[in-house]
Amino acid sequence: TSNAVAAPKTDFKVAWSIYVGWMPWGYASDNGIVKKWADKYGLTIEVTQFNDYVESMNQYTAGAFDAVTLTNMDGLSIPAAGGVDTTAVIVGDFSNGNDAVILKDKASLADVKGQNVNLVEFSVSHYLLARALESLKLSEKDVKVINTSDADMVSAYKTKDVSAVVTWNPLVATILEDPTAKKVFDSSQIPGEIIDLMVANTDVLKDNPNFGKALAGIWYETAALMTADTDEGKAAREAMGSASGTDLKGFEAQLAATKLFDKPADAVAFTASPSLPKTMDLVRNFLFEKGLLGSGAASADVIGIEMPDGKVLGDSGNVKLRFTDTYMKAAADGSL
Amino acid sequence: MRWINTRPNRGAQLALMLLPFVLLVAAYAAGSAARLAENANDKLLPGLTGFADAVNRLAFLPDARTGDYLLWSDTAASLIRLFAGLGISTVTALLIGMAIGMLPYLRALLAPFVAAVSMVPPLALLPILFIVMGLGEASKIALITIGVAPTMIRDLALKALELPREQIVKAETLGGSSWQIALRVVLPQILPRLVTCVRLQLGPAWLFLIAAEAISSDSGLGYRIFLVRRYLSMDVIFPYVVWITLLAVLTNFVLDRIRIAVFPWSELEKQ
Amino acid sequence: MRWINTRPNRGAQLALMLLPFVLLVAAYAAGSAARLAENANDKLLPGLTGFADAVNRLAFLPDARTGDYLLWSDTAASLIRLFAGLGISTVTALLIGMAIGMLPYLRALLAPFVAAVSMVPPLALLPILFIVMGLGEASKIALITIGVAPTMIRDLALKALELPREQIVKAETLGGSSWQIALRVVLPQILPRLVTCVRLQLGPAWLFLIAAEAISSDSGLGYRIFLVRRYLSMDVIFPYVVWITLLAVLTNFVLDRIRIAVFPWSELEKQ
Amino acid sequence: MSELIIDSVWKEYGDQIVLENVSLTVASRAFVALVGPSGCGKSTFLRMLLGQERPTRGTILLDGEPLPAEPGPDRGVVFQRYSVFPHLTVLGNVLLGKELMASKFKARLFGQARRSAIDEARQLITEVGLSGAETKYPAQLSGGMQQRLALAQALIMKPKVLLLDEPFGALDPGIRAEIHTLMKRLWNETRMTVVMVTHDMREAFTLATRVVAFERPRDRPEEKERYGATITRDISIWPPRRAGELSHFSPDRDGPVVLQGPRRDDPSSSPSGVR
Amino acid sequence: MSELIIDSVWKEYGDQIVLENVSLTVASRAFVALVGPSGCGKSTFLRMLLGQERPTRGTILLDGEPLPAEPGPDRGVVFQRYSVFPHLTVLGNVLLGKELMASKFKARLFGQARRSAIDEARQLITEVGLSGAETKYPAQLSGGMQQRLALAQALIMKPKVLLLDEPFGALDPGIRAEIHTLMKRLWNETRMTVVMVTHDMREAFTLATRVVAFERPRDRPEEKERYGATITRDISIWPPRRAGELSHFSPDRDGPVVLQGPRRDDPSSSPSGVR
Ligand SMILES: Nc1ncnc2c1ncn2[C@@H]1O[C@H](COP(=O)(O)OP(=O)(O)OP(=O)(O)O)[C@@H](O)[C@H]1O
Ligand SMILES: Nc1ncnc2c1ncn2[C@@H]1O[C@H](COP(=O)(O)OP(=O)(O)OP(=O)(O)O)[C@@H](O)[C@H]1O
Ligand SMILES: [Mg+2]
Ligand SMILES: [Mg+2]
Repeated sequence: TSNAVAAPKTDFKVAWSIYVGWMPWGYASDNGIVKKWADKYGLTIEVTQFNDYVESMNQYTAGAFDAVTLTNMDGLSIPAAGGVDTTAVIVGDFSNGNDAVILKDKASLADVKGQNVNLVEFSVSHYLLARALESLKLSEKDVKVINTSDADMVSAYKTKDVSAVVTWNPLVATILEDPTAKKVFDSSQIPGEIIDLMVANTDVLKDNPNFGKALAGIWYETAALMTADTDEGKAAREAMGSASGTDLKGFEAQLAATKLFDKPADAVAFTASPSLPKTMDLVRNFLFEKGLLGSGAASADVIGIEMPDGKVLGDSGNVKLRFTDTYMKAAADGSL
Repeated sequence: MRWINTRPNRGAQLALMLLPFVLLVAAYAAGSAARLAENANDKLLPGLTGFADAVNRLAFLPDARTGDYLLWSDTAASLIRLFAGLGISTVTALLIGMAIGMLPYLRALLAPFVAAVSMVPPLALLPILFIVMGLGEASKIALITIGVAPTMIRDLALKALELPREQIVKAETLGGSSWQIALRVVLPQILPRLVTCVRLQLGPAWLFLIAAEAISSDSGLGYRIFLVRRYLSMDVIFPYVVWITLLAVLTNFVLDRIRIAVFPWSELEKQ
Repeated sequence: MRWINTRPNRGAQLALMLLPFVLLVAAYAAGSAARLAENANDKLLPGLTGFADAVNRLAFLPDARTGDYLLWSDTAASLIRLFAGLGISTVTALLIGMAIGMLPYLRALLAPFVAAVSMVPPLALLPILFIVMGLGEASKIALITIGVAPTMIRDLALKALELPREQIVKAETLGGSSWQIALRVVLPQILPRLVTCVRLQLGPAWLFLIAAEAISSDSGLGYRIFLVRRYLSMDVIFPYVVWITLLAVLTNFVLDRIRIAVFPWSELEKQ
Repeated sequence: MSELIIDSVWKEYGDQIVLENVSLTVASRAFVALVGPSGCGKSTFLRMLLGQERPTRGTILLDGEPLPAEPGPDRGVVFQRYSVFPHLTVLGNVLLGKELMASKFKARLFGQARRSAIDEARQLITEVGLSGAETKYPAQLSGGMQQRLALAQALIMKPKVLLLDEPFGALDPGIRAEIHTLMKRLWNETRMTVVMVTHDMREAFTLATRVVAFERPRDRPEEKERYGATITRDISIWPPRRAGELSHFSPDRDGPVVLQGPRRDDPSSSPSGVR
Repeated sequence: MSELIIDSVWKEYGDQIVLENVSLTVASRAFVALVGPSGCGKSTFLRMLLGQERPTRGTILLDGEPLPAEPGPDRGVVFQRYSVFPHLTVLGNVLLGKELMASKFKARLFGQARRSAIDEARQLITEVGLSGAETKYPAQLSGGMQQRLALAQALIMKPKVLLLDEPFGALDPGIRAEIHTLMKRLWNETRMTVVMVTHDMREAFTLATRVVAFERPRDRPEEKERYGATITRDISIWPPRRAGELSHFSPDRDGPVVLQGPRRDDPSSSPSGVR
């Protein structure tokens, strides 16, 4: 946990958890892609798989890992709010239908009013619900949120007392297999707001830019492989499906609801677009309302969020979350 | 003098008792100070003032959203579930355990089954439990019961079996029927053991309660711990853990006092 | 004839023993058939053929990704962790428990602390554990140890204390030092109890193992259960649960045989 | 009447023959002492009289009727240990039999019925010399007091037959002598047949009207399993003792009086407890 | 030499005075029987001789030296129960003392040292009549055999003083008589002073050279806490017995021989076990 130490560091630890947009990390680790890129820069990179997403972020925040996969929202509320200056090295994808509001036996989002809604409190599902309610000019007061662990969401849906859930894939797909389940809102209606990132500790990255480059190299090689319409690509998708507990078909269905940035240029464009500051503004206001930017936070501005162009959203004296296109651009330029 | 024969006096005993706790707090304070020096916002080991703030906020200021005093509403919610679960387990264990211990037919029928069930990891069966019991209080109480009752049943059955055969025969010569012997000879002698048995199961019961609350809930000590775990708010988690431990230690102590008060003979027997 | 005096013969006993298991399977089959009739794709209660498929796939076909036979590789991974955790707990409990039981100074120092620690819910402290121990096998083994050792320590300390004072005095008159008495009088009499103690902690140990595997792992029985839980793949979960139960029952049985074989006198004493 | 007829009884446990062809007729109001080496089957024989076990072969008749297959209120028992209930006070222990007989479901007495049962119980408690200890629990009594309590508890049932399995074996001699006096008196005053197992010859000859010895005629190790014990001696005491007729001999007090010696710290020991 | 001098010893537990001003000189090779009512402090007195407890006031000297504050190999002990180790065989139990004395860390003997210790142990086992049972565990022995084993275990240490706390109280009379014979012989043959607590007057007078009685002079309940017990009688046996000089009287065998009676099913009981 040598945040401030500038001594040359060659051993890095990366944590990832099981989610469709992050499966490539496991595949890359299993198939030598990680080692190949690490060797290229004279590093060793240890990739650790988590079953439990929250724990992976906690471990990163506590300093046990140099990089971790998480969403833009959790990046702000967990490591950044926890004082760990964090940089998004890779914008891997955004959820384009992977997160959804599902009602039982009701076809319209408006029916959610007055219901108990089961979701993982303070997660992107919570955010999605808030955005869905906003689209109806409702607020969270109009429903009752019940915290429910993601691992048990599917069986929770099957019980009588659950009538509305908000969750993500593969849980969405599994729940929708039930004929009573109707998807009434999903993340494709708020495109680009739920972003899956690979973030790294800013200090570590500053001292060891090669680490960022290696991560970018790993990601784009794997992404290209898995999206290829070849036998190799299919084998990669099948392996990722199996690792996430499903099969090829299930995995491809999840992939279809994900806007994967397999080409670095697309990711660079997305990161530089003016929609990102807008999204982050929505996100930080949501988090502030929920009291998740630290108990002493006076406004949503307490934490600074730096955009690739150097503009800062919020307190520029306390920048803790940074978006950069340095590494993705290097990949796009072929200069890795 | 041999080590086994040297005894601390009263004062030394008290000092020794407190020592590990003091050391633990000191070690924590040192670790916390070191981490906070590196990152003033570190959440893993907050300083003691951090705890004071969090405890103050949770225990003495109303929550902005619900207006509840969270620590107390969480405690109430958890204790109700805990005691409901333990209560049901206790009654079940008493009835089934006594029956298994006393009736050879029932013993043949149930003893192996209960032994097998007591080895089933209940956490793995949660989905089924939810479907059957719903997501409300029932399934939380059921999880505690399923986790705790088989062990209690086995323990009580064993205790009922261990009653000297002579006592049962003696009761028969006093004209006792099976029912009367159960009521007047076996039950009263098993009750003190039942209390001890509940005390031994307090740890596991809390464990299952926390697991159940982690899964689906909107209040409770376990709910709060798992909710704030998302933000690594150890300033809340540590006080909650200490509070749970205190509650458990206290319950343990009170139950033992109750046993001694209600069944004075069980204390005499020990000596 | 009073109910307490009627005994089933050997055949009836066997039949009675099997009955609840048969009933359980039958109830399951009926429930499954009912749900499948309603929705042929129902995942909650798969039919028996569903189980057969899943077991065949997991146990006898190599995994597409790793080439492992998952059931066996998961079992190996879990058992290594389980026995490592239990092994460390056993040694710790033996050393500390015996020391607490024998030495009044150490008892004053540690007994209250261990009692308090045994009431701490270990699951709430997982983040700390992972930071301190890393995410490899160490932290999983540590969780089992933390969950299981305090209870074992208390149990063994109690057992050491329960040894009749007369025996210790007798050993002193035979010229025994503290060390010699520990080695030749206390230790051998505690060992059989230690085995029993491990048997009692098998259930909790599996629980903690599953909880640890649920959080960070890439193999193990608990890992698999939590991985496929997202898809409600009860066709995998049920066989895994049954398998865990079987392993636990078997371990329990083997440990008891070992105790009887190694410490024959402990079996004589009982009668 | 309470005559016991044991007719060619055998008892086997698996392959092991414990008792072989035992026949014995115990007259009504007799006091039979059963002696014999350890492990020869005395307790087993008593358990059969009690109904706790059944003979493998042969019959046992009580007043001409076959013995019920279970222990019941017509046969009282006092064991060497565990004969009183640790969770009941002295009074509760003696009352229990009355309560079980009178109240089928609650197994408790209330009101007038309870008061009269208590009176009866107190009287018995006084008779066995435990008055004053009514509210104590067995753990607060000495061994001798516990056995006297067990006697009172059995006697309140007015059993036809009283069976005693080494009831005084764990007591020390002073206490034992006191209890012998009590036992003699109770046997004289109540209408029951007594069968007592004992290891103590002196006790047997002090109390009994008849001493019956069990022994294994063939006792080599390799024969032990194959042959059971049977009655080898059957001695009637002379001059004959008869229940109700006060004997002119006071029970032997375990040896000469040597010094005005140790008294028990036991509130209810008879004031004449001098050995 | 092994002379015990107890000089004005008091023992209090908190407010309760158990022993009050006890003074006694026990000559080397004496056999003192300690009698007295239950709870008067006999065991407490013995525990003080053993070093397990310390007097509140007063001194105890062994051969002129103050007693060590802990039990040690110069004073052997046999309690009424729990005197042998259940996890060791008969041989293991007797060997243990040798092993503890000879091997400081391993507390085990090997090779030649072990063989010679075993020889010695076997000889003692034979002397107490347990030969043949060397490989048995205590749970497989009768009560009498266990107490003989405890004796052998204590004797292998060749203690200066042997302390016995009701060692034969739990045995039945036949067995007790056998053990008395053994005890007499051992006392005659080994060079030790014996102090034995007993409840049994007959036993005291059968074995001892001197009988000492403890009693509380003031025994009213309200005084019990405030005054302790002390020596009230001190009787030397006549004709005097002396260790090493075989007495012309054989120990009393607990009453008249009445019938060629019960033998224990106990392989090593002496063949003359007739009462
Ligand atoms: N339930 C049983 N199953 C098998 N064998 C038994 C059983 N009960 C007693 N025995 C055997 O029967 C024999 C007689 O036992 P019992 O207890 O009747 O002897 P005892 O004469 O009362 O001896 P003691 O004087 O030691 O009390 C013993 O060898 C014993 O092992
Ligand atoms: N450790 C102790 N703490 C307090 N009181 C004690 C302790 N040990 C013994 N006593 C008290 O000292 C008194 C004498 O006890 P002790 O055991 O010496 O009697 P005893 O003569 O051996 O009796 P018994 O014949 O029943 O064995 C009793 O009143 C007992 O309650
Ligand atoms: Mg018997
Ligand atoms: Mg004593």
